[in-house]
Amino acid sequence: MAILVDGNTKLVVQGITGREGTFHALRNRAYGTNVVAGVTPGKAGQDVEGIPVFDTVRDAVEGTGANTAMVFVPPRFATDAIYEALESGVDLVVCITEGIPAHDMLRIYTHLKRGDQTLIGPNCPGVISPGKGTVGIMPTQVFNPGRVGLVSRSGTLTYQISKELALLGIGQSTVVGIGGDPIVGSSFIDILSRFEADDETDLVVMVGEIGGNEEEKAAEYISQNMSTPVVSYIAGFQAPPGKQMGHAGAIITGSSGTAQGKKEALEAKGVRVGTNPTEVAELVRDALS
Amino acid sequence: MAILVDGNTKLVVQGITGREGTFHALRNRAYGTNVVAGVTPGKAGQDVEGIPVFDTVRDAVEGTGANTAMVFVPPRFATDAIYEALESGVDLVVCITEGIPAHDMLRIYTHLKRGDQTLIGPNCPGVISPGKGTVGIMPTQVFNPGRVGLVSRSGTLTYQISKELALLGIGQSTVVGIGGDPIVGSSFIDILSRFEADDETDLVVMVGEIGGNEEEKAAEYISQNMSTPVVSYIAGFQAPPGKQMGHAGAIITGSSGTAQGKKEALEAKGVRVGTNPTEVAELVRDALS
Amino acid sequence: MDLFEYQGKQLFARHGIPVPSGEVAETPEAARSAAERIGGKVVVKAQVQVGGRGKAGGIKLADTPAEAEEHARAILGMDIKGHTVHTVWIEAASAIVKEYYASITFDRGEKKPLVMLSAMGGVDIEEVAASNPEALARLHVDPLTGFQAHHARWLVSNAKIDVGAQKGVVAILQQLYAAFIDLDAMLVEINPLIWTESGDVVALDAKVTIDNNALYRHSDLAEMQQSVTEDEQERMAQERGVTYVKLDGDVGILGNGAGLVMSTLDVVALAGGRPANFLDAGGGSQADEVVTALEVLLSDTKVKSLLINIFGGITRCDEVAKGLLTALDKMNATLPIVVRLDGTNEEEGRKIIAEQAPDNVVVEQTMLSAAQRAVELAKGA
Amino acid sequence: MDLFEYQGKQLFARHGIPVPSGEVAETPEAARSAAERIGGKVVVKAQVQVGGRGKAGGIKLADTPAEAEEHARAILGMDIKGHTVHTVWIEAASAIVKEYYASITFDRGEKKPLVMLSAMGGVDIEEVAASNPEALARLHVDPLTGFQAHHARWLVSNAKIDVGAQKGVVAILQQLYAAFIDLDAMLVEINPLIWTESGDVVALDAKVTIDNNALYRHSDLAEMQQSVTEDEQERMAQERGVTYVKLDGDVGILGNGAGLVMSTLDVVALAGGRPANFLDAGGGSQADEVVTALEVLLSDTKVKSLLINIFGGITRCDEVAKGLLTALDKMNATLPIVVRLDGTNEEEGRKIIAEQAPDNVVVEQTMLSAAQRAVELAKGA
Repeated sequence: MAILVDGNTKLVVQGITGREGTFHALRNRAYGTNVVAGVTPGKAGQDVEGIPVFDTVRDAVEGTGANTAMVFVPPRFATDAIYEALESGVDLVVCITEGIPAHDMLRIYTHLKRGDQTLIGPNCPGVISPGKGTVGIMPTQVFNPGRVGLVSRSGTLTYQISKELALLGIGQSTVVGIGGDPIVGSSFIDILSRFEADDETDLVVMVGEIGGNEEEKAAEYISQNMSTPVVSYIAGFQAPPGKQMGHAGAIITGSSGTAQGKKEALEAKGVRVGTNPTEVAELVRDALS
Repeated sequence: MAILVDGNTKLVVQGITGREGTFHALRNRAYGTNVVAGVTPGKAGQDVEGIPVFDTVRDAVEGTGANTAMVFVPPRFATDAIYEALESGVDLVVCITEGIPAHDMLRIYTHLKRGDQTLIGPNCPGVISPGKGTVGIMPTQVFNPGRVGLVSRSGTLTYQISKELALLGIGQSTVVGIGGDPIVGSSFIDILSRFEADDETDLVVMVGEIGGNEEEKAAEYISQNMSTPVVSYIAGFQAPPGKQMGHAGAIITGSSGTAQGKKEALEAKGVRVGTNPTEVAELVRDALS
Repeated sequence: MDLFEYQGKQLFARHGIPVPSGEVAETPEAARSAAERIGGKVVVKAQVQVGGRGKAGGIKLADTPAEAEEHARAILGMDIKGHTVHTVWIEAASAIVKEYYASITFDRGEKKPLVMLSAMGGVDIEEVAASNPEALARLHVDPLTGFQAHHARWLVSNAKIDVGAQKGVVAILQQLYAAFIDLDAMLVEINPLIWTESGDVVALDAKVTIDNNALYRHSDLAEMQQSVTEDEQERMAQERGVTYVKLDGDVGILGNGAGLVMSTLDVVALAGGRPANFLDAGGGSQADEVVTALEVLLSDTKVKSLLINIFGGITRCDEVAKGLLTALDKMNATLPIVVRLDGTNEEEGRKIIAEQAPDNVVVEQTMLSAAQRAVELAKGA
Repeated sequence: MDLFEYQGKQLFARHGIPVPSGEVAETPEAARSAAERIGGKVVVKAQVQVGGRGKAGGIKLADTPAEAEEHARAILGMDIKGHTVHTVWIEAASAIVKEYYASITFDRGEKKPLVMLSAMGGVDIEEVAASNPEALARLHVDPLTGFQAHHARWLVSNAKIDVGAQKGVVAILQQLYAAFIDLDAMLVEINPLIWTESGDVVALDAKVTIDNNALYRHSDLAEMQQSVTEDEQERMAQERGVTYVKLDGDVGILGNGAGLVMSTLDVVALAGGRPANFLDAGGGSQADEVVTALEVLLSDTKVKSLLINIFGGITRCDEVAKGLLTALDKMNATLPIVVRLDGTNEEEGRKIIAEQAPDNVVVEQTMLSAAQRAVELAKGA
C-alpha cells in the first residue's frame, strides 16, 4: 500500500516551466512517479521533456486525469495556486513553496477542512513512498523500501533520521514532510491515522519540534486510536524560548510548546522518545525486533 | 409530527424588547409555542411578561435550552443576528426581517449549507403547525389542524390559500413561508423533502411566483423523489417583465422565471397547477377525496 | 437601483478599471466645452437606463467640439423607448481592435455570483449565449473564498481572449469582482470591453445595479440615486416609498404583499379585466401608508375602478378601512371602489366601511368576486 | 516583525482605534517641544521591544514640558533588559478609570484567530489567565466569515466589562480585528485598554507583530522595519537574510533547515557542550549563502569551535564545501571547524574539503561524532 503517493499517483506540477519546477518534476519522474502534466499560465501547448503544459490546473486534470498536484510557484502566487489545485478536484495537493502568508493559510485550512481533499505543506519537502514514487524535493537516495512510516515537521531532520534508519537496514513505507509553518494542511494526527490504516506500515516515527501543540495532541491520539507502535523524536531542547527559529512554526507558544513538555506528553502516553537521531533509529530497531 | 415547529420547539426571540418583537413573541406564546427566552444586548436580567431576556443568544441557549431562534431585529443588524443564532447551536433559525443585503445572504447561505442547521427566511412570515405552535407573524386564526402541508414564497398569498382551504374544511400539518428574497435559507425542495418524510402530511401545496428557477427545480425534484401528491399555484402571470415587484425575489431572470414557464414545468412533471387561490383549494379537495 | 453609464464608469474608475476619460453634459454648450477639454475625437452618448440607444441614434461620434455640440443638441431631449434623454456623456473616442463581454451577476439558482466572459462582445450577448454557448465562459464563485487570480485565468483561457489582451482582462476581472463586492452590486456588466490599438483593455460601457437593501452602508451611492421615472404616479410612489408599477389597463389595484398583489392582477385578468398597476402597500401597513398608497392610485386618471384586496396578517383591516376613508375624503374620489378585507380585524374593517364609506365603495367577501365586480365596474364606467 | 509601541499606535489610529495623541522624540529637546505641542500633562515612554519597561523606569509622567525633557534625558540611552532606548514616545496623559486587556493572536492548535478580552488589564495577563481563567473571555473566529458584532458583544458580556465602557470596547474589538486582517498581523495586543474619566475607551499600549511572509503586500509596513538588534552578529544576519539567534555558549553551529539545526544544538548539549548560536543557512543554500552565513559566525569572537552540519536535499554538499573554503580564505579563520556532510553530492563535498581545506578543518562521518568532536575542540581551545 503506502500512503498518499504510490503507483496510482498521476502528478500535475504547477510552475513546471520554472527552474526548480522543471528540475524537480523531472527528478520525480526519474524516480518513477507518473508525472502527467505541468501548468504555467500562457504556456498551454508546450511541453517539458515530453510532459504536456496546460494554462490551468482544471484543463490539466481534464486533459490527463491527474489526481495529485505539486505547487512549485513563488510564495506570492502560491495561495492562488493551492486554491486552483483544490478546485480542479485532485485528491492530494503537495505545496513545497515556503513563505505563504499565515492569514492566507488560515483561510485555506478552514476551506480545506470542509471538504475531503488533502493538502500536505506548505513549506514542506513533500512525500516519498520508497520504490513507488515521490512528490517533492526529498533526496531519494536516503530512502529504502520498508515497513516504517515517518512523519515530520522538518525536512533535513527527516533525511537525517532516514539515514540513521538506513544504517540499521530499516526502510520506509512512506515518508511525509508535513511542513514547518504555523498552519499546515495536514497535521501529525491526519498522517498517523493514515499509517494506522496502512497494512504495509508496522511502526511510525513521528519527528516533532518546539512550538504549537500538535505533538501533545498526537500523543493523546496515539494512546486512544493507534495499535501501530510509534517512536518519536523532538528537536529544540536547547532552543531559546520566544525566539523565531527559521520556521515561523518554531516560535514557542506557552509552556505547552517546549521540547521537554512534548517529550513528557508523549512518554506519558507510552510513546518512546529518542534523545538524538541515532537513538531514534535504535529504538525503532528494538521495537521491530 | 408536523415539520420544523411542534411541541418540542423551545423558542428564543432575538430583538424581544422591540415593539414588534414583544408583540409577536407574546402572540406566539399565546398560540402555545414554548417561548423560553429573549435576547436584547445590554438587557440581560430583565424579562418580557415572564420571558427572561439575555445579552446574547449563546447565553440564552445555555440558560434555557432553546432550540429555535426567531430574528426580529432591524435589517442592518439582522445579518449579525442570523450568524449569532447559528453559532449558538440552535437547530432552526426563522428570520422575519425584510431588507437584508443580498451579498450578506450569499455568504450566510454558503456558510449555512456547510453545516446541518436550518434557516427559514429572511423576509418571511415564519412557520405554523396548527394546534402545535407557531414561530413568526402569521395570523393564526386562518389555519386549522389538518394533513395538508403548505410552502410558499409569499406571506399574504399563504393566508389567502389557507383561507380557501379552510372554507372547504381542509386544515394543515405545517405551513412554511420560505420568504421572497433572491437568496433564502431554505428552498422549496428543502421543505418538500421534509413534508415527504412527514407521516402526518398527505398532500403538499406549493405556492410560487415569478423570478428565479426554484419552482422548475422543485418540479424535477417532485417527479423524482416524492410520493406525496403536490398541488401548486404560481402568481405573476400579469406581472410586467423586468420590473421589481416588492420582493427583490420577483425580478424575472430570463424566460425560466416567468409564471407561464413555471406552470408548464410543473405540469410537465404531473403537478396540478391552479389558476387562482380558490381553484387551488378545489384541486386539493379533489386530490384528497 | 440601476445606475447610469457615466455613474458606473466613475465607480469603475475608482476601482482601478480603465475607462475612457469623459465628462457629463446637460446642455449642448456644456457638451462642446467638455469635448474641448477632452480633446480629439469624442463620442456623445445618451444617458438612459434602457438598451438599444445606439440603434435609436443616441450614440454619435464627433470629430470636433462643434460637432459634439451639434450631436448633443440632437440627442438631449430625445425619447428612447419612453425614456427622455436629460444627460449626455462625452468621452474620448477609442481605437477598437476587438470587443469582449464581461459581467458578474447573482445566480439565484446556484446561490453564487456568476462571472461571464466572452470574446464575442459588443453584440447581443443573449443571442451569443443561445446560439454559441461555448463562446461564453461561465464561472461560479464561492462567496466565502472569493474570486481569485486563477479564476480569471481560467475564464480568459476558456473564453479564448486574444493573447495580447489576456493580462489586461485578468486584471479587470479581478477589479470588477472587487467592485461587485464593495458596491453591494447585483450586477456589473461591461459590453463592450474593448482591446485597443494601443494594447489596453478598457471598459467602453458600464451597467451597474446596486442592491437597494444595502444602500444604508453606501451613503455615496445613495446620493447617486435620482428619479429616472417619467411617469407621475411612479415618481410619487418612489418618493413615498411604496412599491408601484404602472401597467396599461384600467382596474387600479392595491394589495398587501407582493404575492397577493400579483395574484390579484392575475385574477383580474382571468375575470376579463386589465390591471392598471401593481401597488404593494407592504407588510405592516398602517392607516397613513394606506392613504399614501391610495393617493398615488387616485391621481391616475386612467383608473376606471379600484380593487382593494387585503389579507391582514401584520396589517390590520380596520387600519386599511380608516386609511381608505381618509384618502377618499382628501382626494374627493368618486370612482367605483371594491374592497375585500380578510384576516386580522376583518370584522372591524368591514364595519367601518359599511357604516362610514360613501356609496361608491362596495365590499365583496371573496377575492374572486371582488375581482369580477371591479372588472364589471371598470367596463361600466 | 515586531513593531514599536508608537508604530502600533499609528496603525491603530489609521484603523479608527482611539489612541492618545502623541509624538516620537529622539532627543530630550525634541521631547520638550513635543510636550509643548501636545499640551498638559504628558507621559514619556521608552520605545523598546521588551516587556517590563515600566518597572525599569522607562515610563514617566511629566507635568511640564521641562519635566518631559528631563525624563527623556534619563530614559534615552537607558538599557532595558539588553535593549538600548533610542526613541521615546511622548503622549497626552490619560485619566484612567479602569484598565482592560484585549488581544487577537493565531491559535495554532485550533487553527483560528483567537480573540481575548479581560476586565483585569494593566497587569500580567498570563498570571490572570492562570489564576483566574474566568476573567479572560476567549473566542475563536471562523476565518472565512470573520469577526462579527455579536462576537464582540459576547466577549464584552462574558469578560464583564463595565456597562459604561461596553459600547466603546465592542467598537474597538471590531476595529482591532479589521486591523489584524488588513495588516496581516500575527498578534495585535492592547494592554492596558483603558476606560477614561471622560467615558472613552482608548488603547494605551499597542503591541503588533506582522507576518514577515506578508510584507510583500504591505510596502508601508516594510518601511517600518528597522534593526532593533543590539548584537552585531544578529544585525549582520538580519541584513543578509540569514536566520540567526545568538546563544551563550562557545560552539558555533551552522546547519541547513530549522529542524536539523535544533537537533544539532541538542546533540551538542548532550555531548556536554554549549551552543553559541542557532544559524539556519536555509533550504537551497548555494556557495554564496554559505559564505555569508560563515562570515556571521566567524565574526563572533566567543565562538571557540565551529560545527557545520549539513544534510543535502536541495542543498548540495559540494556547494557548502566551496562556500566554506571561500569564507576561510576571506576571514582567515584559524579556529577548529568540524564538518559533517551528508546527502546530495556528499562525496564531492568531502573530497573538496579533504583536498583543499586547511588543517583546522576536520571531517566527521556522523552527526553524533561531529558534535562530540566540536565540543572537545571548544574545550581544548
